[in-house]
Amino acid sequence: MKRIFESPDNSRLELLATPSPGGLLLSWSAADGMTSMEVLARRAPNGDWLLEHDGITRPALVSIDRQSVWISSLDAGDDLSGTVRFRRMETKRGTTGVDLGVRSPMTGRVVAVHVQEGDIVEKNQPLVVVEAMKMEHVLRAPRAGQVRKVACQAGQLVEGGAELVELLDAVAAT
Amino acid sequence: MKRIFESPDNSRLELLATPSPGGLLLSWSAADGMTSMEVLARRAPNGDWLLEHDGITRPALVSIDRQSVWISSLDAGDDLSGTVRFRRMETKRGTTGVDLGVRSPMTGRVVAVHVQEGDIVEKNQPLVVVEAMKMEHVLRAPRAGQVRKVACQAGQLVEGGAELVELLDAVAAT
Amino acid sequence: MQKVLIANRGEIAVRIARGCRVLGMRAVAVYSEADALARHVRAADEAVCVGPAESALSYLNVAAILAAAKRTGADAIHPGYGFLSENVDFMRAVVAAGLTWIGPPADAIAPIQSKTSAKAVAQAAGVPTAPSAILDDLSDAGIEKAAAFVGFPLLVKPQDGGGGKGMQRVDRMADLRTAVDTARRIAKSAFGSDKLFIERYVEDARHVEVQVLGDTHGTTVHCFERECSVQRRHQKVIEESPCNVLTAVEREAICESGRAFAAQVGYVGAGTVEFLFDPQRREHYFLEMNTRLQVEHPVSETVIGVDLVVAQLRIARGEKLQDILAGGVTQRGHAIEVRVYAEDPANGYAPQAGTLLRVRWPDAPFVRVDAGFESGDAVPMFYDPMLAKIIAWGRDREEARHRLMAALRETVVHGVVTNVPMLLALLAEPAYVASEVHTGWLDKQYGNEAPGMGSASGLTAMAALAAAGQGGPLASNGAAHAAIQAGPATSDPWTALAGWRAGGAA
Amino acid sequence: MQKVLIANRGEIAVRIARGCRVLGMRAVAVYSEADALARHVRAADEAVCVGPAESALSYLNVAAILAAAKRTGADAIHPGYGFLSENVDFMRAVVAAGLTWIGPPADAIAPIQSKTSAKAVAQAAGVPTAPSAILDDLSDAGIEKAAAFVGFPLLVKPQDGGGGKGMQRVDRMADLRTAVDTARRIAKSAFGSDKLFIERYVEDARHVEVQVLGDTHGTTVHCFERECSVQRRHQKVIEESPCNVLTAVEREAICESGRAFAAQVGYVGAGTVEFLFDPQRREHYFLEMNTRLQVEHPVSETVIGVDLVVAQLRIARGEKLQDILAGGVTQRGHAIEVRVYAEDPANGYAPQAGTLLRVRWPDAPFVRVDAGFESGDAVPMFYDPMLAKIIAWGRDREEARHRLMAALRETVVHGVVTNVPMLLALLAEPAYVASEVHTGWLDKQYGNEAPGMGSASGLTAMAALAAAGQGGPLASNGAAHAAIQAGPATSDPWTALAGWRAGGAA
Repeated sequence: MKRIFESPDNSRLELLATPSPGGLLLSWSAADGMTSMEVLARRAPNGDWLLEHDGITRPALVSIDRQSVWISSLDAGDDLSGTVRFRRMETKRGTTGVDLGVRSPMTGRVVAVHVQEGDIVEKNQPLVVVEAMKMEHVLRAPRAGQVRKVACQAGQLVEGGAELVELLDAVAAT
Repeated sequence: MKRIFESPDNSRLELLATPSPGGLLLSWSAADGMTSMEVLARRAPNGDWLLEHDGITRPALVSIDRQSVWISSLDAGDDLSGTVRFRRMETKRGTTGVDLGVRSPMTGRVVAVHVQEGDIVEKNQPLVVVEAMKMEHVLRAPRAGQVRKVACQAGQLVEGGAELVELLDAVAAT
Repeated sequence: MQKVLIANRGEIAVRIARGCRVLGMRAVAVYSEADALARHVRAADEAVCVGPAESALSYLNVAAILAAAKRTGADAIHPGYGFLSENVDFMRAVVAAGLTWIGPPADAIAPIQSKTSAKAVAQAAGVPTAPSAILDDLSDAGIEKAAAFVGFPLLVKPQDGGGGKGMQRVDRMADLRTAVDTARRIAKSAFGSDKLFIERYVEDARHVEVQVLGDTHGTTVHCFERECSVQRRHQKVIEESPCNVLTAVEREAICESGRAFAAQVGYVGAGTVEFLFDPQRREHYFLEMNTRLQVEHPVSETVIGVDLVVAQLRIARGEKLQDILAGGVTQRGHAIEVRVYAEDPANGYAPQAGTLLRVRWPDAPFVRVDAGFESGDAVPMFYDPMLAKIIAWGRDREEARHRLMAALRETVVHGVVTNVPMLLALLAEPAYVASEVHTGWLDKQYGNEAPGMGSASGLTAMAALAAAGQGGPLASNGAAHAAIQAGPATSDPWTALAGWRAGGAA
Repeated sequence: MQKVLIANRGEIAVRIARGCRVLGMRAVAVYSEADALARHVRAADEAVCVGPAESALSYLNVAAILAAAKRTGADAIHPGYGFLSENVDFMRAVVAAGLTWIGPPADAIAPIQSKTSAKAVAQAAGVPTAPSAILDDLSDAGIEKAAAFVGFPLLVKPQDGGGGKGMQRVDRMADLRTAVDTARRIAKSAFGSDKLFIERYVEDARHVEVQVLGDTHGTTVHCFERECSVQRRHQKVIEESPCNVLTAVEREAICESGRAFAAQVGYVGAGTVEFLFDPQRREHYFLEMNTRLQVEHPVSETVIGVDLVVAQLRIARGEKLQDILAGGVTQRGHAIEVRVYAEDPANGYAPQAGTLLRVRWPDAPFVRVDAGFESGDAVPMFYDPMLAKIIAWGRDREEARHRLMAALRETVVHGVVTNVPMLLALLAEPAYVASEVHTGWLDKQYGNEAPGMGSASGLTAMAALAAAGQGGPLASNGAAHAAIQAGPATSDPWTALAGWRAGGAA
């Protein structure tokens, strides 16, 4: 029932959830030893969450898809402002280095693939071009490395977030 | 896959439904021998139904609860206007007569029960008083008959539509 | 003022929260246990539970509401309408707790809470009142003398009552004694006081009310009038603005009466001065003042272009009306509001409670919906069954009326029976179209029964009914469903539909 | 006119259907296979599939659209904006099929479809135009002579283009040759014609456009102006009305120019005459006329109190403007519109397609939302990624701006990244607040990157993230769920959340 998260400021969080009458009893503590807290979570018929802590209830909207958790709150304060997307962590630790997935920023059609497996690429080197709604978007290498896998081909339709190229980190590759 | 309905004008309808790619293939015929028709039903993400017949799609909203099916359509024409509620048929055919269920018109609290099992009642005789939102509502006998069962007691909370008294039809009871 | 606690529920709590946000203020909701998941809780920044379902223990629980303000650090309280909104003791407790009361000062409204003393204030302000007399001498001679002064037909009214309770029309002297005795009995049991007065009864009277605003700097203005003559047993059903039977001169006179009354009591905030308008004599008579935001405030907002909740908040923080209403206030076009109730007009208007399996409110330009509920929400049996107000604006009354009817035809509520079909029928009644209605019209027209639900036959209805069987287990969840990949049905699509028959009202 | 076919999709198709209903007309939608379940289909009375996802085969498929009208018995066609709305061949085909075209007559607009001939019409109507010259002599001497007449800085523009494509600013004679050669190449490939002209470039120009209406009885009126200076690469992002840098005299002059241009061409229906306003010289120059309903029409509707779609329909059935606009047209208050796009401003504004897991549009008095999507809907990759327009009204510009920001803070879109955070940041930019923007401002301010999503930390965020695990199998359905009786979880609530980390933009 315990899960570890990386928060937006990259600190580590431990979260615990226990079923409870009327909802879910939650508690968490930051890794730096902060006091843990308890929250009672209730779900409204429209899917909104109502999170009660210390006698005060705050609404929050949460959605989940294959790749992300989306969270929004009206509470425009210190806590959560606007809509935030938490992405699934995809880093795989191999023996030869760290894999980096280069993902399509949008659902669209692959119009060009500029690399193939094994290529050594510079940071910012164009890898793939994706087109949607008449607009082309060039995917570039986030850092220097080696192409481990090309998971698409020209003409193919791809979903937003789909991994198109896997890179092996240059530091690890050399 | 075939079901029989009583339509609002009390005529008999036979309906057939067959799963089909992309939706549901429907057909029906009135008991008087009318031509049957085919409809392709698709469901939108928000729950609306899109009903396609003869190349024309019409939207409809449908909800189901324990007692009713609720149907609405924008099509303000000959077909379906506003919101219509189809109720579950509750008539039971016994050996000694026809049972009539007297139901609470609203969720509320029973404040008085004026009859008990076996009582002979006149048409319009008060049976039960239900209160909700500061308003009292007197349930009266829909016709003369005998009380077969009293399914509530004073002080009890009841749901809208709950059967509070079962009557045996006077014609059958005598 | 940074954070406003809203001591209310339903649509008005949602609407007030929206007003707070325009000014960058946070909104705190309170809720009873029955409303833990309610829409007004979801629309607030923060919310606090103030007690069990019964209003007396939650929404009327002064101690719990003040504690909620303290806990959340709210620095002001908006009462909405109903509940504690006109409770002088609550106002005083709020101020004593160091919080800002968003409404009139208790001292201003205490003198006008009784009908008779309010009438005296009206007379002092030069505002016309219907001929009336207090029944202090209850001997036959005494009541006959009073009646001779007022004239017939007349109304016997409790001095401390409201909502029409105990009120009786008397057409001739011979019926007066009985009416007075009955009214005393009812007044005693309903209001704890059997004091009565009599007042001239106005035939075919129209209910016209004037929106007023007062600031803390001594300025009082009117924001024109509304007409609310379509009432069922003194409950407003359709409201509109402007009142289109008034001439410009009559409008000016009645609006000035409203302003003068408010000025007389030193009113602060938003209030409404109610009048009867006699369409034969072309005269208006003071009725009473409602010292809060009204249910029907949106028709004024729409026509005059003033956000009355924002105005209330700005007045409460000490701003001047000359700034809040800079550029002046004028009427443009016509607005009509209907109140959508969970009630069954075809069945004695029985209030309905239950789960809203599906709700679709209208959504169109120049249409405003102030709703307290959406798909899936529960309508508890403990509170007023109003689900929403739908307001349509038009360049003229006919455009507004057509737009409102189009909006109502788009309105869908599944799970409880509503008065939507009745509202549609009312808006199409020739007397309503011709604006020839009065406060007794609806009761005469529809009595205790009115149009219920629609009818169904033919292709779309049958196909929809059949499609319902396709809902499968999802359908019993009772709200909007995700069925993005509604593949072919694997089980008998009819299972859920065995043994149904068509039927109208419950 | 009893039944109107709407040859469009998305929010504008929904909005036009609403307009039809006010007049008691039925609305017929058309849809591509990608839009079979789309909101504009659900909002119509009837709908017909007109082809596959690609616009060229569906929404631009004239034969299929006319067949759909015939099949459903529609007697009129409203084209919306984009797609076939300004296609003269389509207009002629509609009329030839015996249907009413809801828009200007083809003969009126054919002469103004090219920029240069439109400019000639403007000059004939006495409407100011920026100094310009047609580049017919493309020799060095020829272009130098033309440039000397126009002066620097100047713009090289394709004669038959639009959307800023091929348009280039030139500051000195030395750069002119290259610019002309480039522009010809781009114009040839984009518009099939390499004809160019040059025009004076206005520094810090503001985009001001005038809404006009013409009836079939020879009357042409203006409905005041809008300002749309906040543009990203010539795409409007924020629009408002009135334009608050104009004096009353300047407003009257520019609005009269718009009216005069429309009258000159015998315009019928709703149209927009676009101008550049030079804030230094205090002059306006004719730009072009858009012969359709504009995306930003709601800001005008809100301020002038005229339903422009209803006006279009009434004009099309032969009514007179003196009846449609009885009582005259005036501006009241201020309205601002933002366009909500499925795009990622922090990532080169890449358009986003996908499923809208959850949408909550704002819902508040004096806020209007024209949306084409709701929770659960798919945003296909084939069309313009605009999800909705949000329009807020206020008594003055500051009230409108604050109300719009409050509305945007309430706006939630899950499933695709949107420009909502960027819109909020823009509305708070000091230059925007001071109304010191021009058509190049946004590109200068945010270039190819702009604020992305919000940030999260602390209690509410963590609790919400944790609560997500509770969604269980329902959560993967992707829309609003029914969980009225959300009992205790029976399985590990964290299962769905293994291995997530926080991250901003994609």
